[in-house]
Amino acid sequence: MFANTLFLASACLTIGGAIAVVYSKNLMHACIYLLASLFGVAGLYTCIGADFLAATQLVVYAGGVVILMLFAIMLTGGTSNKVNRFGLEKIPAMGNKKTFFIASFAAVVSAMIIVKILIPVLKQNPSSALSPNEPTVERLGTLLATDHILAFEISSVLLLGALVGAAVISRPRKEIHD
Amino acid sequence: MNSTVVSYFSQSNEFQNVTNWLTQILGFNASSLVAFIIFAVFSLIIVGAMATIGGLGTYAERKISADLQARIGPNRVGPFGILQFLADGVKMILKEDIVTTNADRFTFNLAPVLCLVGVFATLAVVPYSSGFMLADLNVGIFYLVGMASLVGVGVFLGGYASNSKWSMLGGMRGASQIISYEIPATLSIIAIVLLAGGLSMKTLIDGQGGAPQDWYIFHNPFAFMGFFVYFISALAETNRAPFDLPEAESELVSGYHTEYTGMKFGLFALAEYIEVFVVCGVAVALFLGGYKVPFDLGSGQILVEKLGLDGMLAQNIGQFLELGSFFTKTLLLYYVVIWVRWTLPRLRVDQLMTLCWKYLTPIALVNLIGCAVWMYAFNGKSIFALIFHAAGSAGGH
Amino acid sequence: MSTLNLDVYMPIVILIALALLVAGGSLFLGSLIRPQHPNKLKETAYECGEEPVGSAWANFNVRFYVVALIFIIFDVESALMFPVAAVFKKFNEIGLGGTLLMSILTFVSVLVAGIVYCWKKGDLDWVKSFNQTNQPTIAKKD
Amino acid sequence: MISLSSYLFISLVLFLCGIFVMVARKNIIAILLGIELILNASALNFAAYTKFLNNNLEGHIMSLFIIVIAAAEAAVGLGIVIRFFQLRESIHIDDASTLQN
Repeated sequence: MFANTLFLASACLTIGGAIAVVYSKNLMHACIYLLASLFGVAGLYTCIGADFLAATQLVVYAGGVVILMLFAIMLTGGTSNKVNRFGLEKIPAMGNKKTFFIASFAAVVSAMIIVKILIPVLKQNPSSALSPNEPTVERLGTLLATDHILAFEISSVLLLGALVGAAVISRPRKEIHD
Repeated sequence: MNSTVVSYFSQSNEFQNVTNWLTQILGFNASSLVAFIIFAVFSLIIVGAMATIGGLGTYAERKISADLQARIGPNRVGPFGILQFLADGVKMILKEDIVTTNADRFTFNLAPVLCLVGVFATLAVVPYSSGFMLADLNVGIFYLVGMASLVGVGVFLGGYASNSKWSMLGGMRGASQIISYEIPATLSIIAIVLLAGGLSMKTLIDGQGGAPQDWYIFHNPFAFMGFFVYFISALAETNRAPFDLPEAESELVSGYHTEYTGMKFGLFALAEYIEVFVVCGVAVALFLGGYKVPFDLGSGQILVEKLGLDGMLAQNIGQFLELGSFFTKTLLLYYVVIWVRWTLPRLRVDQLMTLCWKYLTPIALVNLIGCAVWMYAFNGKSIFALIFHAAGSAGGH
Repeated sequence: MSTLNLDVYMPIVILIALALLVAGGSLFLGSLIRPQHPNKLKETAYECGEEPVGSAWANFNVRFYVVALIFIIFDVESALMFPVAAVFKKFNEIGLGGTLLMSILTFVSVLVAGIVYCWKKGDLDWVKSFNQTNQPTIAKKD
Repeated sequence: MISLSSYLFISLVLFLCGIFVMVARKNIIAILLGIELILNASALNFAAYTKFLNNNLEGHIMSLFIIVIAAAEAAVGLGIVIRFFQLRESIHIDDASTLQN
């Protein structure tokens, strides 16, 4: 009963947020809708007992990625429609009819491909034997510390690379070689 | 479903009777419905209590600051001016709601709500007493960190949406300050998670004892430093002085809520004061033994033995005493927060960032490694246990 | 049959709903009784009594982004550290604490290398980017 | 109601929205938003499969690393966007055409 309510609410939030991202003409609003969608995904994770993943979703996305996006939007001139100096004003930044047509075509094609792939999976109709609540944190920690220790360590190298690379790229420079 | 308020009530016979009765009437298993009702009632109680605490926080702030500056402070409304917060609330509701012409209306209205949602959602995992906890999640403290980061988004959006220079500067500063200080706070929390071996609030508190030498703050020198790192970061995360740069009135007018009037401003203020309570509560739960007292109150055994009370009644009284213990510790920290605000001058923005990234974060990392090494080297014993052990063996020798 | 019990998450949903209710309710209540006399001057942004010039949505300094960048890396790091930290005690009790300690040390030291790099390059200095000569130490003069 | 097919449907919708945003928008940050949606869809799929097909937590590990990689990708991607904006004063994707021809 409550599980279904939670699932429905999260699903509506997720799908509604995603569709709002598609239809929003304002970049800042799109970012807020993305936050709603990510929240919904966190709710969906809780519905299948992946509580640690849900919390990670909250911490990394709601706290991290969305803030980063908002900062980047502010750093690149907010939502003001600046005339860019290469005169490329033929296509507005948030798309026009032509790009939307191409995009819906791409979406339809990929939807067909994915549904084609998914049909055999859905035909099996796997028995959804939901297991009782179990703490996933300890099992995840054990897996990370034993079987997936290499991935755990290498992810730190990945993060180091991302940190150094992005810092080098975006570091403020005195003179801009243009 | 362990150690939440519902499981606490499910020990009593009345709960079973009511559940069975409802099940018979409604024709389906009503335990979920009963749980929902109990949760709803207690959430209402907690939100009411928190709103009162937030309101009294503003009163206490003014009264304590008046004390520290040898003034009288609010003294007109009610005895000692204690109803001042009600007057403030009424005033806020009655104020005109102004949205500036250039503002982004949708975001402008959303920002305070986002702050409030982020703070209210954290209230679910704050451990008030051993039986009186709304949700004992397996990921409790991690969930709290995630939800609290919504406040940063709210602050940023509030600053952005106003489309005023002061707001924008305050919002940018506020967001970057909140996210920066989240790092030392989270690292200090990880150090305690290492010691306790679990993420749920129940585990974190059960690892500690009632007496001060069993608290995690005195577990080892690193945890002792970790407490101060956490506390300073928490001050900065809640935009409290000396870290109240986002709303520094002498340079930024009022920061990210310059353009907010009336109740929307009130929602920001309410969220801020409740968040101070939440971070103080987390500090108490992680470092200062939570609701625990040196003897076991939660089960009420000691009351049964000493006073000859009935079992369930003794347990209830024990729970309330634990609640009192938690609130006493938390409100003491709350007092320290206000005290700090009126004692220390405000930092400059570069000092703020230097303090976070060059002092607190390295110290927090050292604490984390130090706690891990301590756990490994001394097999999880606290420093007092080691001293007592050494003293005991020396005496026995 | 044991099913997934999601009742633990009830209070969170209730509290979020309550937050929305408190916000919406107080704003709605206020809208019934509060005055509503908008005028053009009242609805301009506050700029110390001057006419507001331009929009506030201008470009900000990039150092805000660098701070957010370091933050997100450490945020992700903490997200990975939490489960490992949670099992450290258990591993220590069965005698595997040393190996786990080594892996935690490796993980953290790689990230420490990152923050040391940013420190050396001056990304952590707030003032440096516009005042290259006057290296700010934490204001001893003041 | 909580079944594998409903989860697959939700993640399909997320994925399609992501594809749509990626193709339709000409703003680089909006394209990054679309990429976040796509990564979320895949992470959700992994978690759903691990719940309904086999109950070991390998899928959760995959989802966790997808989230990690998404964060790193957003950091580097937005860094590039900001640098590009400093050079070109534009975040229009068609301006990033130096390597064409």
